[in-house]
Amino acid sequence: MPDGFSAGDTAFVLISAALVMLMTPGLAFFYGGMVRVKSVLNMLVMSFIALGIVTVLWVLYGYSLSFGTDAFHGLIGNLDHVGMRGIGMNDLAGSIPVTAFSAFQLMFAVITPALISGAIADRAKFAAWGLFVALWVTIVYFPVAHWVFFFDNGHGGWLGDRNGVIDFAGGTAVHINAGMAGLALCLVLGKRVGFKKDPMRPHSLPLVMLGSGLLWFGWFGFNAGSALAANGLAGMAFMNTQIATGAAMLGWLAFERIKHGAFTSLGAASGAVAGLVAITPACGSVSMLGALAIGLIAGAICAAAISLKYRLGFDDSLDVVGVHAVGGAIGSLLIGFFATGHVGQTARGLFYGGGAGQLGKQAMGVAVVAVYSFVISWLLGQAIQKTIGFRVSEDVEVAGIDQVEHAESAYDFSTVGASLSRALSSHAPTGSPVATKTEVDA
Amino acid sequence: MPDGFSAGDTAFVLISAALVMLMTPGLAFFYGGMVRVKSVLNMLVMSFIALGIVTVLWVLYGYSLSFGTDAFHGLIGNLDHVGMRGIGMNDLAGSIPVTAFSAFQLMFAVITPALISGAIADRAKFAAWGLFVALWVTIVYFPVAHWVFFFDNGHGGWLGDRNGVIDFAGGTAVHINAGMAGLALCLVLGKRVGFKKDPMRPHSLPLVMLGSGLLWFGWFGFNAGSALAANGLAGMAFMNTQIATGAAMLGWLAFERIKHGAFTSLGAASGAVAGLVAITPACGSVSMLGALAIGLIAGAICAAAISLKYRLGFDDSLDVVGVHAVGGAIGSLLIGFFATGHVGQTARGLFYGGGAGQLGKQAMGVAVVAVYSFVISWLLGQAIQKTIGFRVSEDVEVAGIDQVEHAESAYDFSTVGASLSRALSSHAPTGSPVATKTEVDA
Amino acid sequence: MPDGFSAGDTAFVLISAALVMLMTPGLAFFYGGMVRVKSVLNMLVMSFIALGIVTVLWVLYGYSLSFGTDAFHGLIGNLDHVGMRGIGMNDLAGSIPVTAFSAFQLMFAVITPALISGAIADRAKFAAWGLFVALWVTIVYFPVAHWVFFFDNGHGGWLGDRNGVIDFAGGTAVHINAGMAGLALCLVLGKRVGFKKDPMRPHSLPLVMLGSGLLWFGWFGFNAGSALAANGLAGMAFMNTQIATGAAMLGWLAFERIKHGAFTSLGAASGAVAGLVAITPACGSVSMLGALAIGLIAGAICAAAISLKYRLGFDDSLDVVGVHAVGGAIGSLLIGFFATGHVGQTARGLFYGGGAGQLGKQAMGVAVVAVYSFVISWLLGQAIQKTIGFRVSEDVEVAGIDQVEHAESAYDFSTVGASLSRALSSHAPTGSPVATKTEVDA
Amino acid sequence: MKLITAVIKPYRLDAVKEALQAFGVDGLTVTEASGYGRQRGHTEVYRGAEYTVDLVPKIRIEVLVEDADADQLLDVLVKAAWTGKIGDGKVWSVPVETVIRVRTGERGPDAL
Amino acid sequence: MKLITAVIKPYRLDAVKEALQAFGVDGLTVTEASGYGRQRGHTEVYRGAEYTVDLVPKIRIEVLVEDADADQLLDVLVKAAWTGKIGDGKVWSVPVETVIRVRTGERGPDAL
Amino acid sequence: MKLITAVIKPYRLDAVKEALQAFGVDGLTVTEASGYGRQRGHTEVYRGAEYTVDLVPKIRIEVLVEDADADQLLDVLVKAAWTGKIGDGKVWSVPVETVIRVRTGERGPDAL
Ligand SMILES: Nc1ncnc2c1ncn2[C@@H]1O[C@H](COP(=O)(O)OP(=O)(O)O)[C@@H](O)[C@H]1O
Ligand SMILES: Nc1ncnc2c1ncn2[C@@H]1O[C@H](COP(=O)(O)OP(=O)(O)O)[C@@H](O)[C@H]1O
Ligand SMILES: Nc1ncnc2c1ncn2[C@@H]1O[C@H](COP(=O)(O)OP(=O)(O)O)[C@@H](O)[C@H]1O
Repeated sequence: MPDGFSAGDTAFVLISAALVMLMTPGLAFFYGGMVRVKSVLNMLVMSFIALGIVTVLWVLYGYSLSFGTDAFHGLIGNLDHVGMRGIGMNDLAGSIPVTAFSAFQLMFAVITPALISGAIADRAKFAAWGLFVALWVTIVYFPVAHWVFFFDNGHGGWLGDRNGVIDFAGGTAVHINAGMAGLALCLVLGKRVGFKKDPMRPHSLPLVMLGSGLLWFGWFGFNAGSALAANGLAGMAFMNTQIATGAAMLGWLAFERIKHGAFTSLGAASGAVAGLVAITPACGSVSMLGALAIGLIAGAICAAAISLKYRLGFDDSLDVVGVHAVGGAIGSLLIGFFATGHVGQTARGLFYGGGAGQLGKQAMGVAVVAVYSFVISWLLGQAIQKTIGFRVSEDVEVAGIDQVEHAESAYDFSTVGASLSRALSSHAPTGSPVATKTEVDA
Repeated sequence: MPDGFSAGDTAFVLISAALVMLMTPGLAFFYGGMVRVKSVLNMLVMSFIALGIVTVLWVLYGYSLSFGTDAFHGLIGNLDHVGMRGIGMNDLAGSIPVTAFSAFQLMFAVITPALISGAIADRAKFAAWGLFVALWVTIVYFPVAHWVFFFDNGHGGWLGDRNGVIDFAGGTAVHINAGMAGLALCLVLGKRVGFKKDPMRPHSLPLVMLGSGLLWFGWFGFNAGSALAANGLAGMAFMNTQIATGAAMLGWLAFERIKHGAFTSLGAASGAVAGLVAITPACGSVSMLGALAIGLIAGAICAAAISLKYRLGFDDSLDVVGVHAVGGAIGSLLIGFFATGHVGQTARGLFYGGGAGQLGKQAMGVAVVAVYSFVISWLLGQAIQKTIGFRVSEDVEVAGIDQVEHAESAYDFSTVGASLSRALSSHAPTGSPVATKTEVDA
Repeated sequence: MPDGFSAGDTAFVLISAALVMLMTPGLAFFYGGMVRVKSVLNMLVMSFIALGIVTVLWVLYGYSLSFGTDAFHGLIGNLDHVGMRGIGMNDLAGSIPVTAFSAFQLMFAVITPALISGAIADRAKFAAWGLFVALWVTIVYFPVAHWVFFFDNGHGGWLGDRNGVIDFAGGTAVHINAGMAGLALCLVLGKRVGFKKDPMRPHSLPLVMLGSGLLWFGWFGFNAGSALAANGLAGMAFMNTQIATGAAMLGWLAFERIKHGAFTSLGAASGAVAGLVAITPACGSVSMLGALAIGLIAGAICAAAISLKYRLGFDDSLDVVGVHAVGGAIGSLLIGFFATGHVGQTARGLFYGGGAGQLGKQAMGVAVVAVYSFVISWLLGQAIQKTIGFRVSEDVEVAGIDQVEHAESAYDFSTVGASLSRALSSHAPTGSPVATKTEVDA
Repeated sequence: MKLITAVIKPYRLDAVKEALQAFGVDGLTVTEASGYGRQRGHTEVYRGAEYTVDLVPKIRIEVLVEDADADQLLDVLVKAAWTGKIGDGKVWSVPVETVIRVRTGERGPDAL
Repeated sequence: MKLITAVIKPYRLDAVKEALQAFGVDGLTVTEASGYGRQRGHTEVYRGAEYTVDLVPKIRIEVLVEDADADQLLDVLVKAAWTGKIGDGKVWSVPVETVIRVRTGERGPDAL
Repeated sequence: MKLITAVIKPYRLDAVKEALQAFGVDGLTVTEASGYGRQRGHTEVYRGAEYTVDLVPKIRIEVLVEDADADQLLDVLVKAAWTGKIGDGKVWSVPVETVIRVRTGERGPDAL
């Protein structure tokens, strides 16, 4: 391997990439457990399909748009690496192979659109969702990743490299971005049938906990891996991630206990995710006590934020806005207060004698990404809705989207299962489709 | 990074820390699958909450008490690192950043109290449990970790560093410690309603298997990671872990087959965990054939040990004593027989010509931790029971602790779910609590 | 550590070994979700038991047979390392400890027989299965691993080292091997009661998705870890794995949509696995666009291949043949077209100006392993069937194998569970077995 | 007394419960059921094969009432369960000889 | 009209459905049930203790029929459910006063 | 013959089974049900909103008996199911015309 290469760093980043990959299934279970039993599979596949679509687009042009040499004042990368052209097996990015860097960054591009899906649970046509994912990563994620994550000594992305907005691991590019897109889409698609009337209880809270456990685990790759090296900064980001997450769980549970009189498992899971989100941008610039404060604040505020949807009347079904947009903004802004100047960056926040300068930059970063994501996502959503249609019919929604869009049901626990349905004798050998249903069950 | 730093070791320890973190959710599923459907969430959250509480206490003072410079003859660390004071991003512990070491050790402190929870499934007030966790890690875990894990050239912890008790990855500090605390608590809280009469079958054995799979996976971080470097010792610990675990699964299944005539999936899962527990103290000092022997022995003995509770009449609900206390003791004592002197340590066991010396030390380690943990845990349990109350009422237990303590139910598989309950129209916008139930369901 | 040692590589391979270990539980869930509720546990334990049996045999003689110095013209290793004799803690294999290499390879030996189990779901006696696993790894897997994976400068295995068959991570040794053994066994055992008549729907598609998520995650260890170093080749293998998997998911879903009019979650999960299988042999020799092509091709062809069993009338219950044998063959043969000569190997495929030479070698490798595995597996299966019996009785199959072979049921979701069965008062203290059932439930 | 049994579409349960309450009947027993009738089920696809699931989820309600209330209650029930689409279900009534409230041992109309 | 209730072995449901259809009865309502009788359950082992699960899974079928068809239908049903092994179950019939089809409001035989 | 149906608290099932066995009745059919009545359900919290779950889990038991045994059996059943707390449930009986044991084709009392 060429000079400057580090096997230790490479091992760390490759394993981190695998951890981040696992977050997408983790997210699928986190979301999938929260929906009703009739739309579990749809929720799961909305995340899994991002692993397919975004991976292919990344190879074709996504990597190049995000991390190709800057083509236009920090707005977008050039097309030099289309089809991964010009990337040799042993070429380096810092101390690691470009392939490893590219794999790590790909996993971020995969999970970001998957995060959006929670806002429109139970009611999106699957083909329309696939199209949205493809368009959205192209027009929104790849450019924004360039703005925030592409560093080239001041010739890189305009937010991060040129204007000093700190986002260590994706508070803006990933979480605010996905959260605002979720808001836009749930406005485009409208409320679920029965919103505010039916309870729509999670069909499996253990599945939610599994999802949150896998997310927490994978997030160490997301945050510590963003150091792109196995060093002290990675260690600090790791500790900060753990601390903020634990604290946010406590913050959310405390809020709930005070407001509703009970600690819920969904609160524990959601609090953890809120903490993970909030520390994401900040884990490379704050102290461990700073991480503790950020976690507590994010847990309590996100717990409060999720009831906004009832008050304002938008059906952000699984609280993508309340957790990801709000949590991402909290974390990004609190850097302006808690950055010590001694961790990964030299910029200091208000509480460490740095004045309001960094806070201003952070606010700009938050605002730019939020507005850009919301506007483009809303336009994309409308365009799809007006053309091929984005929302399923009410009949389908009531009967269950799994049955109609995926021709499956999630579970069959009946010990008498074999008998409760009947196979057509003509089924597979000929492949001739059976007469389609005359009416949707309801 | 300073001299002596190794990126490879850092990568290994950080990823190992992530693996150990995953063990706590893994444990939650292992335990959660074993309880009845009415207390699944309680069981899960009892583990998850440890991730919150212990993480926060670790940052505040736990790390300092456990790994601060010895303050009192090997009994406890000093307060120099309260609030993680004085820990710079690039400071080293051996060849890795202190932050990485601290993250790794934190995960041990998290899972240890979580292990206890299985002994008192279905019947502990959640707030009381949280309080117990906070007190227990402070008075029991942090000191014991200092005794066993803090090395400082003979000025460290009194059991490990000063008296040569071998505990590579936590057979005493983690497993015997948790197991004896479990025994104490289940004596304090008393038996479940219906103990020895109702079957109390596991509500989901696949969830149990998932838990054991994640535990097995994470345990490689636990044991191999305890080498604190990616070297031959780590490789040996890794192999020994795998071997003992596989062998213990076979040992347990063989016992079951002989005694009950069937191989059970719960036996496979439990046998694996018993092997993991037993090899934990020993994986750094025995040969691969030694590990095989330890696994087989531990599997069979733990399989036999779990029926003790019926004979002696204590309701250690999920067999924390039979698996963790017994398994930890087996592994710790067998070092006295199987230590080769050629792996991580030079001390030899009885079978390798080392005489009974090491066995004596091991027996002392086991006894000291067992007695200390049992006595203090019993006192803590009593104190909580006498003040805020530790056990829920019989009505709550019969109706199900999830419903009452967490205001949730784990699953809602009904395709008709939306209709089987009714949302109050006044629910979220105002946040006004609905009239509380007039009577608990039973 | 000795010269040539790399902590970074060691960290990478050890963690990769842990990832590969997790694939076996992952596979258990993938398969377990697909069977009916009455045979879930049997399916899970068929995989888990491989972790027990193969691990023990590996230590006793498996490692030596597979990776001991060649004993007979590339056919088998010698017995120098029986009982892991002669393997010191700090001995190296390349840049990593032999223990780490051995742990990594062990995990391959574990998952290969587990893969077979899907072909004979719901109908194999558990003890017979255990016996089969022990015999099969001894007579089939250990030798084939030697042929394919043991390199010793031309004195190693006859397929890989001596004849240049490329198999980076196990397309032949693992997947074709297991797939053909699955075919043989399902012929020996015969069809399930109700095959082609009852739907036999998956009892839990979320469990299938969980399995596929864990498999995908673990497979990064399988493929990238096969570089045995954290370097550019590992990075390339990692990216290729992700790309082919994502593309295969899309290929499978597209096929399904065209043929059946719906995208299924089972298709997404199966497509991902097909892609993982196909890229396994090829990930060290093709470009990223090559990986894209291999994935798309494998996804679509495997989706078509699984209906062969209905046409030809063999009951390969969970499609081990259609996914593993077919997918493994596709990947192995496509190396003959797509090998660039610039990645891990210098051999070029047809599309890169290398002529048909490599394709011929690949075809030989595929054929040799397929025939050997099929023949020996069939003979082993027959021998077991004729002696202790391999298949359960029809009564047992209808009642459910979990109940009879494992004396358990997978789930008990009834809120009234405690009452739906009755514990005998005499149960544990005496250990006296209750009167056994007079008739199996049906 | 009569035992009135209704097999209805699951999402009408709320409406039925409310209607019965308005009518003055406060107790009922519910079981999950599956129905087979003119309403067809749906098609599922598993591993390259298609299946028809012909049983449709239904809710089965039992209400015990006094003879005098039975007819009116039938009307109330049918009205609340009605959607007008195929598969709305059936309601039937059967004469009951004895009804006992377990808690108090009351018999007959008092037990309702 | 009559309400015929049958408690049968789960895997006979298909046969029963087909037999009823052949007989001309197209609707039925199914619930999952557990039965306790001469057929014994099975033994389960959990953590070193054995338990008997004495309730056996059954399928409970309800069919409403006209009086004239009742006897013949009983025969058809019993024949289709029969395996000859212990635990085959019971079939019974009860007189019904009113039957209403919710969708149309039809009453009596027309509602079937 | 009579069909006796009881809706009881789940955890009384064991006691009921034992009482019936002592009384000499060896068969019964059980379904899981939910009840709505004076006994209130409970409150659940999901994502910042509270819901009442007003249906309470119940066990529904059916026993076929000879006319002569019916009254006594009602008493036995009520006694075994009794806890004295609200929600103990209802027991009712309905006349049955025919009972057939599927396995043997026996009819009437012999079929029980
Ligand atoms: N003869 C019958 N006996 C018992 N239940 C019936 C009968 N016919 C229909 N049902 C029940 O009524 C439900 C609705 O019947 P269906 O024929 O689908 O629609 P509709 O009543 O609107 O004509 C069925 O799903 C089934 O549960
Ligand atoms: N007295 C009864 N009342 C109600 N259901 C009964 C009665 N006896 C038996 N059953 C039902 O019939 C099923 C079969 O009865 P069982 O005695 O096991 O076999 P068989 O009917 O072949 O003699 C039982 O599982 C139960 O559901
Ligand atoms: N009118 C009714 N018809 C059918 N079932 C009823 C009726 N009233 C009550 N039940 C059943 O009886 C159960 C107990 O009734 P409830 O009013 O809660 O208590 P109690 O019987 O002690 O007064 C209910 O959960 C329900 O299942």
